[in-house]
Amino acid sequence: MNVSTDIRTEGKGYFGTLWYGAKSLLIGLKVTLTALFKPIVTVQYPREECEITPNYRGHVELVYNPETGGCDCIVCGMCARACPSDCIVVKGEKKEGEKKKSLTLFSLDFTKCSLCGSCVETCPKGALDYSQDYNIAGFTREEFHYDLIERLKRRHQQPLAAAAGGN
Amino acid sequence: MHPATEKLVSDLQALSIEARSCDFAQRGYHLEIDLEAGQVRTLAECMLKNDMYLVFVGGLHVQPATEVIYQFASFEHPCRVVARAAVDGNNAVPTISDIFQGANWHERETRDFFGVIFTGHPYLKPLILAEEDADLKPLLKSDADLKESGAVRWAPPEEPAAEKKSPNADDKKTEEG
Amino acid sequence: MPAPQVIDFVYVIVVLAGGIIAGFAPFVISDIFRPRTINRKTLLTYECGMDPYGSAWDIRFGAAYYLYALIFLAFDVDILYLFPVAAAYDKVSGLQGVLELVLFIGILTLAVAYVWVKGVFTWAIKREEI
Amino acid sequence: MAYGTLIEIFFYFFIIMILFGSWLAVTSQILMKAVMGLAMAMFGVAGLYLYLNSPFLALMQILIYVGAVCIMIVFGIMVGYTPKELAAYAIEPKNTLLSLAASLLTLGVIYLGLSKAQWQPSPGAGSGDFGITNLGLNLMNRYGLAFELISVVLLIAIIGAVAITWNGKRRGLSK
Amino acid sequence: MGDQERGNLKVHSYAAELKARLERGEPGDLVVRDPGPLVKSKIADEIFNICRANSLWPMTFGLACCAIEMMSLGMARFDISRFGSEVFRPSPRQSDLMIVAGTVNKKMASAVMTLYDQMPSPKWVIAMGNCAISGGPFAVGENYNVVEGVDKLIPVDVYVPGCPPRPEGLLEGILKLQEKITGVRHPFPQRKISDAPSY
Amino acid sequence: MISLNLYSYLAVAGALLCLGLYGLMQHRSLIGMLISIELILNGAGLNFMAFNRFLAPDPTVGQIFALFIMGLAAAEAAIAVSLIFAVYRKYKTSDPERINDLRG
Amino acid sequence: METATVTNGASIELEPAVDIPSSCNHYYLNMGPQHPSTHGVLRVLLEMDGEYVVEAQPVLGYGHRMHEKMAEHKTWMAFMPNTGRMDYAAALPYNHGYVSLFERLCGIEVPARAEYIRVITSELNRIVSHHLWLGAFLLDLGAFTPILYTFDDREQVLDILEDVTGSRLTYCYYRVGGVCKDIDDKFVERTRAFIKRQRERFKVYNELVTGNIIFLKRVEGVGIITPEMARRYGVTGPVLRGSGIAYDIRKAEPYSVYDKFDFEIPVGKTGDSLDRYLVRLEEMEQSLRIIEQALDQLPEGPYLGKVPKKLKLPTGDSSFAVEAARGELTYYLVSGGGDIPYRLKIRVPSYSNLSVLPELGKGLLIADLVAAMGSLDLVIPEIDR
Amino acid sequence: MPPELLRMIITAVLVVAFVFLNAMILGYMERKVSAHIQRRPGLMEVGPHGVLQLIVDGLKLIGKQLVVPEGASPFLFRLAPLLSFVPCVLPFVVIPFSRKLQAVSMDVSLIYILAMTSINVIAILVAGWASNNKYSLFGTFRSVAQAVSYEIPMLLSLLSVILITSTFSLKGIIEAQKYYWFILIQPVAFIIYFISGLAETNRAPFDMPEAESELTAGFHTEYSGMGFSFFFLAEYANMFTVCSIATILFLGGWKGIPLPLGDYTGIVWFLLKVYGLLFVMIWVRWTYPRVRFDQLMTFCWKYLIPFSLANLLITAVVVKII
Ligand code: SF4
Ligand code: SF4
Ligand code: SF4
Repeated sequence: MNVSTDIRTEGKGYFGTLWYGAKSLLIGLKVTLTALFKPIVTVQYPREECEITPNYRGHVELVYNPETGGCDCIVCGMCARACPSDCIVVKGEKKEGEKKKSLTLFSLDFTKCSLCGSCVETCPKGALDYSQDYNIAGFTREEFHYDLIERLKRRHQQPLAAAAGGN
Repeated sequence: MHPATEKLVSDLQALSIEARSCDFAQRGYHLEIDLEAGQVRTLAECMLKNDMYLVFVGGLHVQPATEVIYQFASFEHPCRVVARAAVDGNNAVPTISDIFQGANWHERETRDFFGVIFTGHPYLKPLILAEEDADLKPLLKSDADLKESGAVRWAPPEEPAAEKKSPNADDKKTEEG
Repeated sequence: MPAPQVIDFVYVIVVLAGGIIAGFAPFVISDIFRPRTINRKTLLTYECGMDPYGSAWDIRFGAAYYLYALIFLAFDVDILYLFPVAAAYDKVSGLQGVLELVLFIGILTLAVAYVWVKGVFTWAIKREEI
Repeated sequence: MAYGTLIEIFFYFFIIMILFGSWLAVTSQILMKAVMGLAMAMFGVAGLYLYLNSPFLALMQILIYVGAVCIMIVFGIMVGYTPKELAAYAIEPKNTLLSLAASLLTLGVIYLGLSKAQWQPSPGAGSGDFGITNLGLNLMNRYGLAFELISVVLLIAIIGAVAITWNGKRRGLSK
Repeated sequence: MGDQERGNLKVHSYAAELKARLERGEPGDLVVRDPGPLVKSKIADEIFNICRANSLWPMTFGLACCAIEMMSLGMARFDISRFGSEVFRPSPRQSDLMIVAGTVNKKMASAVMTLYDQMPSPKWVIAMGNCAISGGPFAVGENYNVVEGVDKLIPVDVYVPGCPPRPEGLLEGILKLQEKITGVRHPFPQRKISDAPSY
Repeated sequence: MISLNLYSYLAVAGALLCLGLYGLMQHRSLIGMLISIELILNGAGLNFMAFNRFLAPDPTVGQIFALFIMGLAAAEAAIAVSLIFAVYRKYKTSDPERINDLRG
Repeated sequence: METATVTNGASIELEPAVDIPSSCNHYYLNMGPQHPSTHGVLRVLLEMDGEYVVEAQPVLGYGHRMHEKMAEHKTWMAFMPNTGRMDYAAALPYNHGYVSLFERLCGIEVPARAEYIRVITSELNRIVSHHLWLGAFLLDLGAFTPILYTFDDREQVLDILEDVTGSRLTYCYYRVGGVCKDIDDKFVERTRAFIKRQRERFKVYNELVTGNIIFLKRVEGVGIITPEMARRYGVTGPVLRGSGIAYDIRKAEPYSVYDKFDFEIPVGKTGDSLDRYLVRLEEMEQSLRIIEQALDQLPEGPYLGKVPKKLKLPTGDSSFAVEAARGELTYYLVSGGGDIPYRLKIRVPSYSNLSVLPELGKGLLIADLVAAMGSLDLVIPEIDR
Repeated sequence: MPPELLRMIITAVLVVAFVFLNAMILGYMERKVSAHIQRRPGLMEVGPHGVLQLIVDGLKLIGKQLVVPEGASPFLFRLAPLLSFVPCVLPFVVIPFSRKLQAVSMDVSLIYILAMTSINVIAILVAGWASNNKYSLFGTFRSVAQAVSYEIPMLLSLLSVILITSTFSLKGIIEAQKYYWFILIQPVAFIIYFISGLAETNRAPFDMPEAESELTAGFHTEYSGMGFSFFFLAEYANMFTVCSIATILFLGGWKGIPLPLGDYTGIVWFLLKVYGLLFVMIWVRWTYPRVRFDQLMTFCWKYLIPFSLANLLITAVVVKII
């Protein structure tokens, strides 16, 4: 399919070009003038929140499990191994009388993350998910070295405290 | 095989370059060529004559000698050619940048990454790397990682399934072109 | 006693003085309050983040620009002569005025025509030999 | 009268402008500054034209000299010189003295001439119509030929300048 | 002039300086000379700071993927111009804000430093995206070329993480910077969101 | 009222002429010479205008002369600069002395 | 004011960095790495003669991010994010080629639905990329408004894509054996709505840009790439098609399910910037057609096939070419067994498209050089890798 | 102090204030109009609907460091912004905002305005040369070649009006449009004048010297802080001057539907017309791509000048016949 159409100006002649040019310029002006009176398309961010799709990939976050009141992580370390940029450090210890290891440290260095999703996909327990934080900014880079357990706790202060009390 | 490809193979034959045809579904190219460093320019000229274009020039660090990989393809008919040329004793191959101008940058880049010298290249200065890093050669493998050139080739057709259980192993036939 | 138009221009000069003051005042205020940090390359001529090659004063631009200025110079002066004529145009006798003006503009047009034919206005998209 | 003094002050101002400007123009090593000096002197002269009852000429002076001739000269500088070359044009003292002497001599001669001459204002001088309309009428009627001639002169200037400068082949003309 | 002849054009760079800075891990002595303003006045400073915060002109300076999101911020959907910052100046001389949007590698580093130096003070830097903050996905063991964080080269005021951050993130960064300059955060009362914009 | 005195104008015109002469000898670049010539021409224009104002019965003559001087100055500048340009292109220098060397 | 060390205004003492003989009219000019029209970090060293470019020598590497090196140290999944970051304007075709390469090498079957999803999203991404190019190209030509219009349209697609992939730009959506998330009816619906809207927008583009005399005069006959030149440089994509060679990997070596669709390859005649512009506009229309057909034919089924947990690569090499937004993208992988590639060579389209520049730019006016460069649609970090 | 002197000083203050005010209004207008053309709100957050933005910008520029690069010519470098700004103030003295609102009425007002605006070219030359920056120098060359070329069709189109009115006094020209505006009998001259005006003020699509995509910021690449803002003030002042000449010559100046106190309130119509034209300038800028430099010159010499010469000739003949 050939795209070269008759729009080329070559060979239109002195007055032909003038006529064609003047016409095209006026048409252009018409386009912008109509746009001038159309409504704006801006989402004025700090004043209006835009809807972020639930599938948005923010930094990873531990998933809250309302049943246990904590997270499902079994400290298998799969996520940390799958991460291409080594952003995840997971540590756990085996407490007395428990079958599974319990999570003591889950730190995420978000400044290296590429949001690839490996960690979320490899987690056997589905303990990780993306957060919806789309508007973060800070004064130091350390602000983005997240302690995910802490964040989880803060998000669900009450239940976790209760769960801790029950133990 | 497309008639134009056949002509190319016979043209190459005439220049005593042997092209083996490969299974496209698995390898993604139709012809495979192994070269001496000295034959590179002959090949390139023949390719230009047969209306092929240069896809890329790249390096491959293997033992015993670094290989330079050329890929050619055609605009008109499905034909993709991969040619490998091991560098000579001086770590050099002749340039083809005067035949395919597009090779100019590819060769400079290969020099950057592997330190291969393209003799006759008009301006073999660092392209991608900074001038200070001219001797970095980042893509050279460490000794531990370095492999024999045979270890990165498709295994010969006689013993396909024996070595590795590749699902498509039975398709993998290489014919002598 | 100065002529009346001089008084008009005294206005102009007073406004000029006002303009100069208005021009200097922000600079002075700015001089007092602005920071004056010098980093290593702050004073380097900007050239897209690289160190410039040579001084811009060593460049000689091509004839093209210069030719435009040149044609303009003569042309401009020519047109300026028309100013008094235009101001008196309603007072000169009909045929003579038209004739003189047509002649004058005709000569002007000749200049444009000459330069046009010479090809000064035609820039090649691509210069073949450099 | 207050204006009278003000206007006198401006007169001095213009003269200083002329002198300083032309001094800058002739002594400055940096041609760009010399042109600035020239422009300044032109402004001063334009100011004096005002005092000579001709605002039109004053404005023409600015339009032609500042708006056209100075620009032309700047182009000439940019086209013809580099600072390195200008460095070679350092003024030699001998030369300076010589030119100084010559110009002082001229000044002396002029002074002598001025002091000798006795000019009598002709009756009605300075009282006629200095306006632009009168000028235009004269330009059309009495000096009609000169008016046409100057356009021919300028035409020749354009043609000559283009012929000297323009080298069509160098630009690879497409037509 | 052929390629060979160009060979003797020395490409000037901050090579040694860069190496030193990278080894130090922080910008260090950037300032050669800083006499300070003639008159130091707190009130004037405060007034100027309010003005500066509300008129941050960024430099057109995109490095990689994040630059596209930076562009998006200037476009109709997000519209940075509401804060008076849409004046992307092509020359560092006229800009107040350098948004390092993307990966800085060693070759680029000297240009980044030069451009920063050439901005007249007061000047600010936003490191946008993980690459600019810490090298991001490229801060890996075999890294031979990427500078792990632009704060090793020039002082950074605000960090906006993400790969790439959404434009809102960068907007938030600019608001944070305003907060840093003026010391207070301007409240933005939430408006009821209008229905999805009609096209 | 020195602004109403013919001699003050003549003196300025004379000064312009002298400075122009001085510059003409002083400057060793063609452009510099051109600048000086412009100064001299201006002095002449000023002279014409002054005489026109104070001596001539017809107020337009001097103005027209001054106008023509401007026109001639412009034409002269145009030609001079194009000569400089041509000289430069031919000899790659605009120094009048060096041009002599080259010719000789 | 801060005074410079040279105080009297003359730079007589200033020694230029390069000694250009004063008899030479030429001078050197850096265009980039920070320059509005080099789209990021390209630096072009120009040797100029007045307004004319004598020689334009691109200096690469200001965006070099070691992708090839990283590929040799990572498993396929760990390298996946990098593919999306090479060509950030159209990341999905890059993902596409990359996963297909492994599928080809290891002989992995991909469910039909996954292939369709890939085609739909890839084509959407191609449109996004062309939007971006169109805006940036016109910005280079000095028109500011079109880029806002195209970005407005772009945001529509980004919304659709973000909904399914989770990110706006650097997608990491495909997986070996399929895609990582299924599309739903909402996606189909929104995409259809977008197609309708986009078709209307073409009219606006044509009125505002294509017909505009200034635009036409700026691009007509500028930066002509002849077919012969295209072959010597290995130019690809819309740039190649603008020169009149109807070569499109989607037709020439149909991968995925592209052979099931009816679409055409637009080609130009003269190979100037205008042709490249028109080719890209038409390509957007063709992409819309592909998406329409794919949505109609979209089969049911799984979106991710059966894949071994750890991909074991056979020894040998394999090559996979896809048509990325800017042209032919070839991955060439050499494997020595194991799960980490021995060497991955990525042949990116802009690389060869840019390599024409020294020849293209010879003797051009600087404004034309900018126009020609804009019409090549360069993404510099892709070139530098 | 004599009352005349007081009047002079008041004039000076008013004129200078108006120049600053005009720059603010135009800057705001430009940013708002462009925003809405692009379907975004534009300035919003600094003051209600961002009205304070331009003040804030101005103050910020005052508080910004001024860098005089090494290798530049310090004196000329600092002179240029002033040289550009100061003459821009002067034309306002003679602009008749309404019948009675005119500071000075000369019979050569039009020439006076032309002379004052022609000084701007020198300022650009000095700025570009003094910066010792290649991009600046480049921008300067283009800008000057463009400004001088477009001055010719501008003068020619003005002359065709002068041939009709036979006066250079702006008041006289307005009074001459008693029954109809001159745009009706001189449409070609008006279009040519407007196009040349766009080019003279370096507005897009003729914004060669500031062609961002080619020359970064053109002749003011090296200017920071106040230096830069003076160029902008000058640009906006020049735009106003050009549009007010167009209004006076072609659109009947202060004339409009009579208002009470017509001798003074004519300013409403005058400003409406001027800002209407300025709106068109802004509108045009945000619609078109930039023309290439040589096309710009070619357009001037091959289209505008022949057309305006023809227009002038026809006018000359027709005026005599009628
Ligand atoms: S998303 Fe990817 S890069 Fe980020 S933490 Fe998870 S695995 Fe690591
Ligand atoms: S993969 Fe899942 S379960 Fe295992 S450590 Fe990570 S989060 Fe915990
Ligand atoms: S942070 Fe991510 S998106 Fe931004 S430049 Fe780096 S890789 Fe690209």
